[in-house]
Amino acid sequence: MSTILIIEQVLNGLQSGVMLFLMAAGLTLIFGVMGLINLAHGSLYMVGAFAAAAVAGVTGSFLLALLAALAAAAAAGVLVETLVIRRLYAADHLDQVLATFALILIFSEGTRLIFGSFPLYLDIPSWLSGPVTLPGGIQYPLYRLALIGAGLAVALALWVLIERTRIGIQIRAGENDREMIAALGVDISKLYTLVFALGAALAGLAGALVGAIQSVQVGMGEPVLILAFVTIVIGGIGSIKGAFVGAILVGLTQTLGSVFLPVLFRLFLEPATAMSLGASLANMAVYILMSLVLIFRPAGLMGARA
Amino acid sequence: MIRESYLNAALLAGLLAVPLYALVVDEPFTITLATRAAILALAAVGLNIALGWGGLVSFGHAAFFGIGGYSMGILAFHAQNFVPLDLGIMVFDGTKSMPIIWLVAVLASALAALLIGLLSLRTSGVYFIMITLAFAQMFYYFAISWARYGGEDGIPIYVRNDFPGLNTLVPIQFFGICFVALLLALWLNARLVASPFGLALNAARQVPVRVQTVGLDPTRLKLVAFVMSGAITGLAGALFADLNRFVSPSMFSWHLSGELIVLIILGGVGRLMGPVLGAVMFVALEHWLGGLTTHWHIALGAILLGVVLFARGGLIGLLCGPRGQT
Amino acid sequence: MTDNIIETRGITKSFGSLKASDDISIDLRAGEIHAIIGPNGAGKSTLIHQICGGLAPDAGQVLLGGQDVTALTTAARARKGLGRTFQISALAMEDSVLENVLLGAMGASGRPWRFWQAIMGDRSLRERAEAALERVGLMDQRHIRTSALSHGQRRQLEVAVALTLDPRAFVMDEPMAGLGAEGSKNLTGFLDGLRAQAPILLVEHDMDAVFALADRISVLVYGRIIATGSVDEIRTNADVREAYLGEEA
Amino acid sequence: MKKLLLTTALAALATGAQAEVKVGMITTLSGGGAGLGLDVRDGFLLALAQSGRDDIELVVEDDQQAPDIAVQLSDKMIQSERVDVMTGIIFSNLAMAVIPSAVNQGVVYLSPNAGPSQLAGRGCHPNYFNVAWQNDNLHEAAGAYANTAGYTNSFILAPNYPAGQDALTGYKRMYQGELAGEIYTQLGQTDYAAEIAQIRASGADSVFFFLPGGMGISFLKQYADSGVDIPVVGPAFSFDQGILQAVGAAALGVVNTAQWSKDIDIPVNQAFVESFSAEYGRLPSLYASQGFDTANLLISALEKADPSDNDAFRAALRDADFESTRGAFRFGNNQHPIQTIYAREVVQEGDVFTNRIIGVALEDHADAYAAECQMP
Repeated sequence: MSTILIIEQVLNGLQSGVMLFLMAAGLTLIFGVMGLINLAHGSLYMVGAFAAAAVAGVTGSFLLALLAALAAAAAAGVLVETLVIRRLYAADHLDQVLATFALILIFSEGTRLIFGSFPLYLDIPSWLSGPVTLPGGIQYPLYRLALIGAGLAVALALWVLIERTRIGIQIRAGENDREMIAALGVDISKLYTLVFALGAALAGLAGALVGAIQSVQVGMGEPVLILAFVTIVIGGIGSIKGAFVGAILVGLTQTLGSVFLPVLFRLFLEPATAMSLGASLANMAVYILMSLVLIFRPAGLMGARA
Repeated sequence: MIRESYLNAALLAGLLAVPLYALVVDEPFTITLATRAAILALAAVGLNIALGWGGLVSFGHAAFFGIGGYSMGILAFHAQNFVPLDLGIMVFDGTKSMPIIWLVAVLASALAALLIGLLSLRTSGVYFIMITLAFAQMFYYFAISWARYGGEDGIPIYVRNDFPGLNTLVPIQFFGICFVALLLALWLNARLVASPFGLALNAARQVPVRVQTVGLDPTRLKLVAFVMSGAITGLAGALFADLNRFVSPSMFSWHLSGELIVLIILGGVGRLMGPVLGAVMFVALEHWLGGLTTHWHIALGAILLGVVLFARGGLIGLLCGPRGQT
Repeated sequence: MTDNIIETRGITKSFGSLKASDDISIDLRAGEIHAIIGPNGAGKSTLIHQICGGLAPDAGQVLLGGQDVTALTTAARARKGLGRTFQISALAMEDSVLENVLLGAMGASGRPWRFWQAIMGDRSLRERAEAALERVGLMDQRHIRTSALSHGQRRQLEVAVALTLDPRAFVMDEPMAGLGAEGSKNLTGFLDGLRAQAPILLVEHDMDAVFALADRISVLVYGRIIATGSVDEIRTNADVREAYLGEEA
Repeated sequence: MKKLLLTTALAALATGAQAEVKVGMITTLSGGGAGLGLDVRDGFLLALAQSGRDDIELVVEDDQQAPDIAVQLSDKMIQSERVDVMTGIIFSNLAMAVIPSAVNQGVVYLSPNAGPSQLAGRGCHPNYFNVAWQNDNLHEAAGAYANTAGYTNSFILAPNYPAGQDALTGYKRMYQGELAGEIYTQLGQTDYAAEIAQIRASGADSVFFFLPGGMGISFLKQYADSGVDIPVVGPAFSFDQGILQAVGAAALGVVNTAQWSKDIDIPVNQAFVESFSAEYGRLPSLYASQGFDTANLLISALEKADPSDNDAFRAALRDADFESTRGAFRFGNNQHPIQTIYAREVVQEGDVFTNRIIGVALEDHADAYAAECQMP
């Protein structure tokens, strides 16, 4: 296995990691500030992808499609927050799990009702398509590089937002002490809606960005949702930094596990068994990673509260 | 407000009467539906011990349901195909006998619950929810790629397994088996709640620190509850597999874990008959709404939302008042 | 070797740069009430947590009846005879009053692993639980849901649960908190008689109660014990007046 | 759907005729695989409508692609609806959950899509007929095509589940060259960057993949964007009418194997394509053709015998005396098709992506398991 291939796989892991971060950041923010477990976060991802595909289909513009994804997901977020979610902040986790599970059912079936059962078309814009040659002679798709760039840019923007702005102060206050926000004279319910919309928009953006290289279909958010949960649990729930570290870890584990585990097993098993066993273990790798993290650090890598 | 004990009696009587009526009017499918409700109720009774009394929100009980199912699938697979099961230390022909299958299912899922519980109980809250989910996902992916037992395709069992003295292929007889299993589990549950252990467990859920200061270890209490819970859900898995004469990785899916939680909340958390009412409602809705429109998930979602937002404590809470009132 | 029921030796605990316990050595002797007072944030709760378990000191030891229990869990210390009450009631609110004391009785019996027998049918547990209720005067309320009790009754129930354990020593965290004048007076009288059964380590803000009850008082300020002595000694101690009463005034 | 049912029922009432044959269709109408089920159902309904018969009552149910729901529906069909014939299942794992038990209870099952190997070999059954293909067929054809195209170093990949393992086995059964690599991916995987990088590094001269549904869409989009230009071969599933529009230009030029194509130039097929497009406003897919053929096979048998006469009815089905949209069609001893499988190429017609036949991959091909079947 050549160095070039390994570098390329690391890039791939990084790319899926930063996209996962977009999902995980919203999820962890919503939990950190409002204490809410939002299973419907994957539905917002799906909403973003469908909005992007619909707008790209009409206008042909990828940028407009991304804007539409952000807007649609944020709007869906605001709608859901005001109608349902805000009644759940005081409820226990059990009620939150059930209510947002119900929202998944409604979102999925509703999307099917509107868009039908066939996958939609969303493609990479021509100005981002095709491979580029990186130093060292690595051929790598430009779009995936753009995804890495976009993901890191969003991470940076989030950091600035939270550490350097007035809203960020309020959000951090919300994570630590609810009474303090009230003392700061902040309208709590507005802040909560804003945070939820922000998380939703990030999920929608991820859905649109990833939708261009995947299949835009009903149910596309569920596998990502579970991975995003694994991510924030590994990172420590409520911590944006943890979400970032967790996302990169999960992305790398998944990508590198699926490539190298079969190779590893081939050293001491016959090829067919090695391939099958390696593939199964690669499927389980992130869950094993998460269990190990929790067994040794029950509040995640960067979790403050137990 | 209705007395909870009256409601409980009416529910059980109803669950028994519907299939008997169906038998009279020759509607065997209704019996099948009632059997399904009884088995799902049994699985949820198991989960309710951990969730309702132990306060352990397990989002991975599909693991035990699936282990129960695969216990049945693997044993019956070897028996029906006449391929001995080589365990390394001993060779076993497999079996088509339900009692043996149940024993294996209960022991295997209890063992799994012990291991998962030991590790998961180091965490709490959301972390516990997620780590149990992670363990169930591991089983799911393992089952999918376990080629020997059909992987994603699962294991079809051509003829339902045997129970001494009964013809299990007759729907009403198989319903009887499942109904009795449910009654036994409910009885066990009722005794458990009134026992010293039940009192301690119930307190461990509400105020773990108090339980510690009287010299008990809440984590150990919860672990024991988790093991019992897993064992009962495992038994339900074995029965479910026999109802369908089929086992597949979907028994391990996170949707199933979610559905079991839904059943309990729908009926009422920590109520003896909550899982039964929830399962009956769920199966009825699935059948009735599913017959009306293919988009019935929207309606189901709306109903669940309604329960969470407006009927805290589930249907039993709505009918009989909040939990713990005597 | 010692007749100290509870003893701490040089307990130290820091949270970041904050020293919550700074080399604390105190003891509780048979038959006495030893009160610990100090301003808010002085580290009283931190000290109690380390004595009862749940918080491990960075350095130092906790001894119970002369035996080092620093490494033991809360539950193990309880089994060794530590009876604790909480500042904020830690009761199973959904359960009845009787069930709460039964929990204590069962903990004392050390036999929770019975899954089949009804706890209400266990005569010896029930007698022990009802005796405790009788002593604190909650017998008539025994079938009421705990959440329906008044604040004062919950404090009484806290004490009753500790009584069921028949402990070698009580550790009470602000038992008077939130009680009215009448309630405080009643509880003061009750605790006064209790010291004959087992000594009490009492953390309390209510100075009237402290001065009425305590055989000895230790003053905790910024994680340090600045003085230990009889009521009169503490009243007249210059350091205490400056550091503690001065700040309060 | 309900409306159509109602009209058939009303028609039956109007002529005073009792519905004589009851057909139960369990298929996937919701979830990720719904497109396939819809096509099978619509193809089937079209054939029923064209036959003009009003004595066939069709009950359709959605299995949600969940095995336990499929089993429950099957119990309902048999116990409550008391159907004579069942059909409709799309996915092999659901087929294995339902079919063995249904045929053992005396119901005739006509499979419009799934053909698991267990039911083709030792597990064959006189009540079970497959009107589509045995699962390995299209993969075998892809292997055969790779030989004719002169490929000698293939990179092959499929999801890590039984159908995926069968796919690779099927390809290797016919393919005679070397393997540059062999990978099992995760079921439901959406990102194939890692696999594509391995393909790029492998030095292969061709890529064979079996990734049904959304997995194929994702793979093809990412493959086209990666700049790897090694030719791709696959079974028709990832290039069918239903999903080609979602793949877009990324699929252009890819060769895939199928027993049917809309450009098979026989009158019955041209009429089918035309009437399907007119009725539903979309081009028919492979699945639609299979649904259509299944219904026509059923109707041809009903012309000859009544389902209550089980032996005669089954014999009539075995004759396969109907005009298939794919041309010549007959059953082997295991009641699976013996048929020609074509190589097709993805092309663009106007703004619609579709397939065009470029050659025959396997002529009159039977499956590899027929010999194990005990039926004569």
